Amino acid sequence: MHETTALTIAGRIYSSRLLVGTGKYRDFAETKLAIDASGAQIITVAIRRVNIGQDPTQPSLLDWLPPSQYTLLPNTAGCYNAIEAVRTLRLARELLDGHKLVKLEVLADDATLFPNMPETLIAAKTLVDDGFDVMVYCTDDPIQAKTLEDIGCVAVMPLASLIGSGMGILNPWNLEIILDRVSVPVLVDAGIGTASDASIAMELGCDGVLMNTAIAKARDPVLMASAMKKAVESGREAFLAGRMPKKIYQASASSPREGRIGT
Amino acid sequence: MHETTALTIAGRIYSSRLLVGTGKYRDFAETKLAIDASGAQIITVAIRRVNIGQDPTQPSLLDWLPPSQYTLLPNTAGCYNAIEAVRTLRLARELLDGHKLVKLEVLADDATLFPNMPETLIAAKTLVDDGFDVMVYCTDDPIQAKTLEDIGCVAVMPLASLIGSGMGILNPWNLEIILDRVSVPVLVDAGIGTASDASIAMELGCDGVLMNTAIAKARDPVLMASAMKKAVESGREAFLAGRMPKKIYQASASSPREGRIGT
Amino acid sequence: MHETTALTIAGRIYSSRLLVGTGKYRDFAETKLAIDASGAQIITVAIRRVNIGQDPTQPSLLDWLPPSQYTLLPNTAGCYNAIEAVRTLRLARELLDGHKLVKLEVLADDATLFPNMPETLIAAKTLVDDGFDVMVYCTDDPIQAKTLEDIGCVAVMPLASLIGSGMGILNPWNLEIILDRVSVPVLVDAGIGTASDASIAMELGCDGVLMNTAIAKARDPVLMASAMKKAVESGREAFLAGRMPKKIYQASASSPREGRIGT
Amino acid sequence: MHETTALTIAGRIYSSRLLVGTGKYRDFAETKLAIDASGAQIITVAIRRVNIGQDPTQPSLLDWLPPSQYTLLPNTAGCYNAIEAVRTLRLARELLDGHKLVKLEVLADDATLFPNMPETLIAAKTLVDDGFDVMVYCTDDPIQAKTLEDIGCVAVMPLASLIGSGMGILNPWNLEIILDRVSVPVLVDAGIGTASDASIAMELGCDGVLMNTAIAKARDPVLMASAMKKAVESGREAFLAGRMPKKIYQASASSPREGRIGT
Amino acid sequence: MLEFFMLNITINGQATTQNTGSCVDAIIANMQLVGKRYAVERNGEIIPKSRLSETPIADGDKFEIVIAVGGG
Amino acid sequence: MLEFFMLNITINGQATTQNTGSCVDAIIANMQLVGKRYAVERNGEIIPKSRLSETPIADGDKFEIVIAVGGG
Amino acid sequence: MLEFFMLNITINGQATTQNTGSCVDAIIANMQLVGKRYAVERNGEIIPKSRLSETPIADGDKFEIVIAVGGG
Amino acid sequence: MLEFFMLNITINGQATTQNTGSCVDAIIANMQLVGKRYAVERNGEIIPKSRLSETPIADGDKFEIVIAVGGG
Repeated sequence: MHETTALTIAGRIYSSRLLVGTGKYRDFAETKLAIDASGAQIITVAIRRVNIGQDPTQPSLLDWLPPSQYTLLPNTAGCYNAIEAVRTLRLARELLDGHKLVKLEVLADDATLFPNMPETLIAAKTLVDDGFDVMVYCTDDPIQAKTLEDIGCVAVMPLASLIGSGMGILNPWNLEIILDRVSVPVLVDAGIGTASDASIAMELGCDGVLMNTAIAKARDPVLMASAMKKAVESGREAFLAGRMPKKIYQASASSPREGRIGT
Repeated sequence: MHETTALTIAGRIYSSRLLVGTGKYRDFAETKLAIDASGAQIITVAIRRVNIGQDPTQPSLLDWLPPSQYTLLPNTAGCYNAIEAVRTLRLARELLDGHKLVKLEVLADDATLFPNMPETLIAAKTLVDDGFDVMVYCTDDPIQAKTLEDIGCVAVMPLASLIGSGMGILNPWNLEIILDRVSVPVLVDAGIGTASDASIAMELGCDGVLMNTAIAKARDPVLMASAMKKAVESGREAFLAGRMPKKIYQASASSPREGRIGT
Repeated sequence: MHETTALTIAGRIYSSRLLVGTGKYRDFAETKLAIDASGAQIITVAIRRVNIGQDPTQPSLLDWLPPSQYTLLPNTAGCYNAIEAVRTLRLARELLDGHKLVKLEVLADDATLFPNMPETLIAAKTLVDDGFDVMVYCTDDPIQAKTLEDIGCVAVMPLASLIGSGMGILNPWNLEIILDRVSVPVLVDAGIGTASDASIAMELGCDGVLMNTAIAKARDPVLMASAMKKAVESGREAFLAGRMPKKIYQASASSPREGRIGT
Repeated sequence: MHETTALTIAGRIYSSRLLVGTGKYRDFAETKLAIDASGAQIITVAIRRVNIGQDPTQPSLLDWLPPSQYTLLPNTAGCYNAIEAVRTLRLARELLDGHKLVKLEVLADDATLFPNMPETLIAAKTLVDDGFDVMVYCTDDPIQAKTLEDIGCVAVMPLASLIGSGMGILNPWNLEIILDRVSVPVLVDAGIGTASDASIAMELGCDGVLMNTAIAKARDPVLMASAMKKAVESGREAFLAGRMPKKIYQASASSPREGRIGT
Repeated sequence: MLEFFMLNITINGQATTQNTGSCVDAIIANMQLVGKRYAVERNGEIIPKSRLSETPIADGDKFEIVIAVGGG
Repeated sequence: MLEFFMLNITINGQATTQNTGSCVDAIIANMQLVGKRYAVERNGEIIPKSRLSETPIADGDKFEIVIAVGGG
Repeated sequence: MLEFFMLNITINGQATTQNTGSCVDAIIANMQLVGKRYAVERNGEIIPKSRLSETPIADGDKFEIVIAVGGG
Repeated sequence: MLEFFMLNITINGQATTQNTGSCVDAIIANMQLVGKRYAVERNGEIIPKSRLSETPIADGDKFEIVIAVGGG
């Protein structure tokens, strides 16, 4: 599955393997520019209460990023238990006229934003039974990642490192076990800090990468978005091209050893 | 210097920051395809004795890669002392009608292909005095890299790891000191194994990357060449875009903490 | 808690912070020699069916390692669900005359021996309610480690890497969060490969280390046991002594800069 | 050579493989306590001008650490060329009544304290010809390390990382090549930050470790000195014991798979 | 006595009032969300947009009215 | 007709027989475990050592008899 | 007596002969390198291509004749 | 005219004077280094301790007088 070139999620094919968030930007204009530079087709959005008294004449996020042009992926960021998460995504489905593809994340606490796995398993089961196509943020525990696939999630999205930390991939070995065990797409979600982090995720064989802060909080978000687009493509191509084997202390000349001039 | 976007070597501007070797390919056709996929403008060639009795009607490397289309960079691969290296590059200059841009590498032994720094310093001085534009393969010793700049080399090219090892960048900290000390272009030469290795080199602020085995010995050299092209561009853009700071165990939510639905 | 010098588990104080297993040795004599060289006071044992027909006159493990001299820690290695694990430890308690201190490990599969966290949580609850002092093998998920403490486990024991892999500590950052969150002793269990792995675990602030294969499968198990004893002590002392800060590219001379001879 | 258990330098046998500096301590009393806790037999000292007007009745370093009890190793810290270094060590020899064992370090600049290798090679030759037993601080360049052995140095001492940086071993691969190439003792000098750094150096097969800042600038220098003593012994024993092989994603149970209770 | 004819409700956690007899679409109109993308939950149950105009507001109703915002 | 007076039981997964009327301690004696460290489970329930001699074996009983072995 | 009129030389490490009186360009012709990219060193000194036809071969000359090949 | 009878010398980079006719051991005595570990270099040449008392100081001499101090 992870060998195929096109990314297929819930039966729909995407040419871009980079998914991006829409938070933390200076304004909607920058958000739009960065997202377009990233080439992302799937973009995450959060669901929040209307602020009573906010100016309704102001354009909204979806005016800038219409569902007609992007696959919106409503998430449950900020939900700390299964019930909140399920309520939030049911509201998202109503808001997006029956849209089924969602990102489930049940967080454990504010300090780490680490996944709460027991609640995540409960919410995933409820949402799948309710007809959602669930992409799920989870730890890099290969066993529970497999359980989420068995529950019927359409993609598992282990964290590379803490949300917003930019620490990169802290445990590639667990990701490799997940890739070995899970058949649905595996996307690295959270923790990417710079372009090479995304390349490394793809070189491991991941099917895609989801990020927000690494782009939004770069000094130049639009340029970083372009860097991330190339990084994901580059890492994918390197994975498919099959890297040379590492040779530990066995150098081999790149030029022929014969025919050197005599002395 | 390392901040500018265009790569300038010996007064000439190059749009590609990826330099590639022409060794270890299946045949000249694959060499040509891979080099074109890499977008490289500067390609290294070795200088070797004509094999007496070889079929002179066969096309040669330069028939496939004419100096009119590529900047050829003759190297001294296989030379183990300053005298051999200087002789080899003088022959190269005659062969290429007075071409001045060369890659100096003086190797210490077959097993490591590690640079022989004392001989490298001697050869660099001789070649610079003789009017060559010298790009020099060296260790990641920041002090001797600076000495090579002071001698008049037009670029210093520290190894990331042993030639042909594909081990990637073993000591990024030394590279950072070199980048801090040296004003001429700093290119990582040798040791790149996969795309992310090249991205990381560029993210450190290197001005370019030179590789051969990582492309030629990939399962699919042409696809890997494309991956490397994107990796170098991606790493450069990420360097210029300015990555987000790493936050150790201080996660920050990508979605607003306010306005979550009540319970 | 992690700052105190003595290791206290379930109210009992241990001078050694190294716990060792008794599996994989050539014979009981080697087991005994290695354990004594390690200085371990707590040693794990497995519970297995008597082989009908085995020679009952042969000495058994407990003849070599009597409960009078060691704190035996029966484990549930080989159990793949909560029910098996609980049954096994109840048999262990009967076998050891009411001994309460046990090691719970519920494995997910043979290939990874990774913890099955949902089953582990169930078994932990059952055993704590049944009066056991439960030391629990778990993933490095800080949230579920905290849950295990809340359930009433007397120690949490996250894996450094897969059992028997010798890969060392793959994700020290998660361990640091666990150490920050959990008040009961945190011991690294599984994955230690050599002495420095154990030192690093202790330098992170872990309260102890549990290992088996790293000693039993070293070329010289008894010498490695001595190395591990010193490694754990060394790492603990370094943690308590407070290491110097890392200085990135700011060398400072170890000798006074004044008074050097003139030239 | 690196396999033998006793450390022999210039024909003299030392039971301790930890060498320590005497700089950066609060006072001579702390220096003495830390050095004795480290078990070091060889201790480095610097050579400096007498401060005219300093109180000659005050005890000096050598009153606290008499040559009768320690092997003093005069160094050339602060020397930036071969001439200064040679002069300094000749003065040291006179000061220590003909003492031949010295530590040569020729530094490149204040900011990095990186070795100046060309000057180091010159000074080493001069000192060996002059009858000194030269232990030499150098880069991790395996070729020049071998050259220093060929010149006649009695030990080569590559830096792990910058002096006083505490960054640990940045490039273990180069150290492994040095250990493979060089027959005289190889000691890691400079860059050790905590106990596990020293263990790792010894596990690589190094013959010893020299440090100063890691002990002197720990919060509790005397306790850290004890940690370092155990770390060096632990790492050496682990090296000699022969670590288990790393198994990537092939866990093997530490408990027998047979005889588990039935269900 | 005006409040006698008013319904006390909560919208997004804030107490407010509505005229008796009005339906949920009145709230949407007040908030000027007509034609925008939003979703409405009443007392924990979602009310489809198609039903807003036929769903009378009851005293004590708790509404959550949400939109999509930027998020990771 | 001997088997007529025998009880068919299972010990550690293996079928065997015991004389009618014997108690569990007889199994321990047969296995020469007297004086050693072991534990006995019958049909999923642990029988304390102190009760083995007063616990009659019933036809079809399933026993698990375990000892401690080397383990990590 | 033919060899009496021949010059013994070395090309790329291999001993060979040339007619007396011939110039270095003859070697290039024999090797069919005319029109190709090559360089010639005689006894350690490079001979510019422009001079090959005016440079007579001497007995015992050592030639290095090189081309560009694939290399890293 | 006193300085007429004095020698101008440099010790560890500092200018000072000594009486004519005195030997190097006088400097050691002045510095109260007698019995301590030190070494003396004059004009770049080491003077063995055994020779200090027989080595007269000359006008313009440059001395380096060193001891061992803490160092890494």
